[in-house]
Amino acid sequence: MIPLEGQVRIPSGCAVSAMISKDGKRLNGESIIESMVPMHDRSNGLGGGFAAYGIYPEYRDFYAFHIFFNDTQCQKECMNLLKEYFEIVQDEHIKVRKMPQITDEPIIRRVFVSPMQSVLRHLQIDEKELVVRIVNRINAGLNGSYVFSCGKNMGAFKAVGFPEDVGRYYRLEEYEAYSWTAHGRYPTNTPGWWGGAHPFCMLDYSIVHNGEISSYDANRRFIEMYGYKCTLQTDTEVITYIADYLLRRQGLTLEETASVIAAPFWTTIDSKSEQEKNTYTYLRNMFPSLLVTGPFSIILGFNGGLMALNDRLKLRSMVVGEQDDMVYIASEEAAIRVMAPDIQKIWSPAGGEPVIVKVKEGAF
Amino acid sequence: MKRIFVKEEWCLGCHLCEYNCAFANSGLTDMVKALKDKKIYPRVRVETDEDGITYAVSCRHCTNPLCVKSCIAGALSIQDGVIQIDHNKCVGCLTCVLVCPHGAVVEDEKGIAQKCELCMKNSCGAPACVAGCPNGAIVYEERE
Amino acid sequence: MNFYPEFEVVRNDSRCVRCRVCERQCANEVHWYDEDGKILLSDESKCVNCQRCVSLCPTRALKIVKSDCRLRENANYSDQTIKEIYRQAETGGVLLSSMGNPNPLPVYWDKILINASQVTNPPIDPLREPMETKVFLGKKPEKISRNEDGTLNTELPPQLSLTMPVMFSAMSYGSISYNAHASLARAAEKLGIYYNTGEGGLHEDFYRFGKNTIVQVASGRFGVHKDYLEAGAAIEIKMGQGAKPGIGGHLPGTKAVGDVSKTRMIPEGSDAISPAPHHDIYSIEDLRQLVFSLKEATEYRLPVIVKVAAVHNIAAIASGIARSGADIIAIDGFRGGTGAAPTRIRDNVGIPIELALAAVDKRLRDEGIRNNVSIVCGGSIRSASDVVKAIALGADACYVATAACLAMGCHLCRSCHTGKCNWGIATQRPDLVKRLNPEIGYKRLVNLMDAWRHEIKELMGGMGINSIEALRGNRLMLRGVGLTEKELEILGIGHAGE
Amino acid sequence: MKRYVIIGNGVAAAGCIEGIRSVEHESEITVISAEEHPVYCRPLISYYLEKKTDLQRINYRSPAFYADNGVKVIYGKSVTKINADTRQVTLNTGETLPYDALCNATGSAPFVPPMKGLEKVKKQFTFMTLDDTLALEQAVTPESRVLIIGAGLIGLKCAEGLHKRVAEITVCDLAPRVLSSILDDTCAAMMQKHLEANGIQFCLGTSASEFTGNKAKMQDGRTIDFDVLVLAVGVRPNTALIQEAGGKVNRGILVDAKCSTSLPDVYAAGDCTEYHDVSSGTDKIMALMPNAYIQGHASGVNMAGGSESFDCAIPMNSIGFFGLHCHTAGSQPEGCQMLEEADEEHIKRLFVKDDRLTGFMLIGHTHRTGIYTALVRNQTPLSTVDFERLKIEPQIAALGKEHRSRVLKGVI
Repeated sequence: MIPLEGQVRIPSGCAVSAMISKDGKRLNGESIIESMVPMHDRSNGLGGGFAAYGIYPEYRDFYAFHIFFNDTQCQKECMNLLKEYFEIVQDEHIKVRKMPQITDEPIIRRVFVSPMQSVLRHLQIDEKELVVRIVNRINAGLNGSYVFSCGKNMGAFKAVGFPEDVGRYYRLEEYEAYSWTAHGRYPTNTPGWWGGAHPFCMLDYSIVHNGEISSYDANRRFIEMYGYKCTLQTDTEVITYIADYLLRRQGLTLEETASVIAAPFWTTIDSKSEQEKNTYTYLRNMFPSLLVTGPFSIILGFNGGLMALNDRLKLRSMVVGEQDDMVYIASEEAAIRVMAPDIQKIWSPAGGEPVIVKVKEGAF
Repeated sequence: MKRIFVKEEWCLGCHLCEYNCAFANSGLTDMVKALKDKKIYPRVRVETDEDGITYAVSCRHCTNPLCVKSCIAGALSIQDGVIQIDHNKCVGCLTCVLVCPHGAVVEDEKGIAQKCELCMKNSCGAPACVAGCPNGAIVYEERE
Repeated sequence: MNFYPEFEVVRNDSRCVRCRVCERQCANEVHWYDEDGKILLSDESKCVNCQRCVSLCPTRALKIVKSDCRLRENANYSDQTIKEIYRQAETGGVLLSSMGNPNPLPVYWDKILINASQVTNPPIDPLREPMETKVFLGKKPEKISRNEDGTLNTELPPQLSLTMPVMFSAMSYGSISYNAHASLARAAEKLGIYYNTGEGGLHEDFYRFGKNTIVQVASGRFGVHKDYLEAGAAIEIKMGQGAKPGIGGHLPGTKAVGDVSKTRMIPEGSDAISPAPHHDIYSIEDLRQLVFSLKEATEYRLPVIVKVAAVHNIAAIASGIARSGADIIAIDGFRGGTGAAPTRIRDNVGIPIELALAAVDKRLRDEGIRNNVSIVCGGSIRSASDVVKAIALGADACYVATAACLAMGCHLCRSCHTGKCNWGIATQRPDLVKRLNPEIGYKRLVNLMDAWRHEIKELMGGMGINSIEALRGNRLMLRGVGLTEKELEILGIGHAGE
Repeated sequence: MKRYVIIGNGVAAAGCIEGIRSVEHESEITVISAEEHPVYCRPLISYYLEKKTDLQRINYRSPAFYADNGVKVIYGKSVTKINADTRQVTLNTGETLPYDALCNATGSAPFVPPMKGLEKVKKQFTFMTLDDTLALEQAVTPESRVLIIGAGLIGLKCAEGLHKRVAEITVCDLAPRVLSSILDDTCAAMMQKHLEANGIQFCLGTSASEFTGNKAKMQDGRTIDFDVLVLAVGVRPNTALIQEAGGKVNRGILVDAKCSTSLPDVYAAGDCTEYHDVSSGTDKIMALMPNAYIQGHASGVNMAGGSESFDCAIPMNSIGFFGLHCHTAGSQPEGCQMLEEADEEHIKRLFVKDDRLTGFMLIGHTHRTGIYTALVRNQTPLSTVDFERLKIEPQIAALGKEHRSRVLKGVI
């Protein structure tokens, strides 16, 4: 029997793509879908997905849970759990386009929720922590239910299939976002599961990732000390948790986070100024188990921006393009040229050097 | 130039330097064949002092060598700082033995003089006593 | 009762050139030259098979072989067992042994295999790409903090910084020689790692290696004073030793001579007996007090290591230590070496380091306190692959001693307790101590560690890992072969093929 | 530019050349060599007969020696006069050579006492030079009976050299023992015994009173038949040139530690000189090879304006016959104590006075004797060394840790 997603660790190769408007201009999903087409061969039809930021302005204060249910029984069970902790503001189907390329679809729901204040007071935690805990509980504990997106004013859309098909399936041309990320998957030993497709999300953090990290179990075993459960056994999942842990729980900046995940080599650190040396040394000393090695190019999306990062040896391709207020990132230049045919400025960031793009304050 | 120096604090008195020397200068490739049932005539000798401290003595390659000045046959000479002996010229008068203040020139099995030539003329190329010393008690290095 | 000697000296007289180096170099006086017959003879009953004569014989005329004179075959009562009974019947004494447990108990390292990258991600070539082995040992705080200007407050509790995840573990001055200590100290300095004084104090000549020294405080408190504590880079409280869990140490008076007695601060020639427990530590809370006493005495500048033997409930013990204020836990497995231990204890008490390490690492993670302490494991780390496996199981660094002794010349004859080490390591006899020239000893140690570092890098590169941090606790990189479900479960690794 | 002239072409001259060249390489050196051979060391002539050396190997230096050192050699001529005032030498051909610095390295010449009928002996030879040797070689046949007058170093080495080439050798000497100049009775007896064991016959304590044809009539009445006669009675320093030029001469030319004679810019070196023996505290002729070279070298350095002294001269001899070696050095001053160790084949005699080793005679045991020689030469107080150990055998160990450390850990 072929093991299911989560029962075995799945290495996979991939394609990633992203576009963001620094002015906060919202663009529909047409472009990002098209960008995945020339990178078709980087996926094998076993997973594709997108994350979009700024798509639910009218529900901006509520957590938008995108959930897969195997059946209505699971759905009922899960909703009952949610109701214990959250006010359900809206509970709806995510509209999809029926197409032969996408089959075996689960029930796909979108639920806007608001944490109950009484619960927060009782548990003495903030609302984000509550979301994380409950999502972990559902994903690890409730068989047949899987929350694949849980941030505010953002959402992930993913399925088993080629990414361009997945985009059409979810009718992404109908959504408008100031920031889009996309992923096409090439898992090597799984039948593919909808939940296992990327992006992987936690709160408003979404990760699309191309690579196979060699530090996986070191990262996993560390991060699991802090309440995260790596149920999917994928790199993307653990990187998302690392990002959440460092950015949200430890309060590191994006740059500092990048210096933990793709830490500069000691020889590089030695050449830095005394203060930088102290900082980098401190971060490596403090979070040694969160260093990610092996090939990866990741795009971390969050409300108001994104960060692209390569492993420190740059073992995976990743190029960045810039035109006017738009920044494009992709595994291949061809993808960028689809999104912006006339683009002039394209470069390949060095390994371990984060590319951080932020939308202008107040524009999202 | 590089010379042999002795670190007596590490000499174990094992006498292996003498055997390695005799072997190195035997011209043979097998130590058993070279030394078996033979009296050895090494160019380095292990001495023991009154406290039982041992150390190896070989030619110091003096900068102003009495042996060279005393050689009646002109067989001893200094070449690039190394005091060498031309065994073909030596007639075995042993005047060099009589004048060497360190007792480093000795008679060989054929009755002519021999001395440490830093293994420059045998197949070792570098002093065999140094290479074979198990404890680094003889070193071959440059010193002022 | 007389036995046929355990070893036979086989001398190939056709090769012997009568250089007599065997005779001169045998402290056990096995060989002697017969002037009349012009032949070398031997008294094999004294031979411990240390191979000194074999090693120095310039013509390879010697070999030492195990005697084939056996008692009648008996799978239950082995020769060894029977001879030990005879010896005890004769002497009425406790049998003594040295170095690590030689019995054929499982070596889990040898049943664990390491992963390598193929196709889906690339192996990394350490000759072409940076490959990092630097490790910090010490407590990591729960959370970062920032200065008023928003910059990171980069102060951390005291840490040890190692260029590679290996240190020389405790061997006391007394159990080993001055020159052995000199070699270890110099090598540690050169390598940018640490050596450990063991429980015999620190010879005044070696204070200058302080920044690469771990000073040990054991139950006998030999040589412990304020300057000593302050001399090192870390302080280790020795609660136990893998080779002899549950008992103290015993340095025979014959080894407590000269500078050894001075360094230990005990009268010359007196037996140095360290008690089984620390008499001020009868429980975990007492340990906490000692940890903080030592920190107090050294103004919290130095990390404190607590070293324990791997015993059955090691995970719980480690959990206690992780909460005691200690910065580093050192776990010593039952195959670890010793300068002298009762045979029965060495061979029957304690558990393998692999299982202990896996259990401790898991327990500390389960309890969320893995960051409270670093884990150092020892007790027969024999090679770079053992190191890699230990790190992948969860250790921050490894302690090696037997391998270090081997590098210095030890031939594992397991006769340290006789004090007549022919290799100048486990002896205080000046003529024997002299045989270890630290100039050579330190270089060999440096070579060994350099070689291991290269191998560690090769293995890491193969796994696609370019920094040792990413290997630590990365158990996915390990697979077991020929192990039971239970063993795999404890080790936290899959079986090969899974 | 100086003009250097060296009279003589032995090892003292070679030493002088090398001494000059250790200071400067510009000036011209002229060597006047009476013999037609490039420099060789005279003691080698017996080894030539013995075939331990030959006409190639006998050369003291390489064929390029003179050219490499910028030396002009005038072969086959001799100096008849030194004019110290005009600073020139006159050759036997009448020509003169000017010099700025002169080294008289004229060596010594055989001394033949008057003996009745000697002039009628056809095959008679002295044994000093290579030409003597070549002539002697021509004269002997395997059937020859050789009579050697003189049982000193030269006579006996000649005997050893001829040993395998002739039928019979008899050595006679007026002295009652062999090697009387360097050995005492006991030692001489051991050497004599060894020589006799190798077939050399002796006729000691007497001399030839008359030669009639090939018959020598001895003073004690014996007669010895011979075919070849070798005269090796003794040698005399060639001092005439210096003496005639007004320089101070005793038995030899008097020189100081710088090898200066009493004449300005005239030096002398080698067997022709008489100088200070530190072991006895007296001046004497020490006609022996190491000193000749060292003196030559010192004179050369000083001639060229450098400074080198030879102030630790002692008499010494290394001589061996048929595998038995004898090492002697220093002297046996009045009142010295003799320490002896002897057996059938070896003798060791050490002479000690005033806490100093003043000399020794060793037969058989010659291993590392240079250590003893250094004690004599350096006049090392024996209280500063472990003389008890040294008596047993020469060793660095007995010279103290400080000495050892200097020798073995430093550049000497």
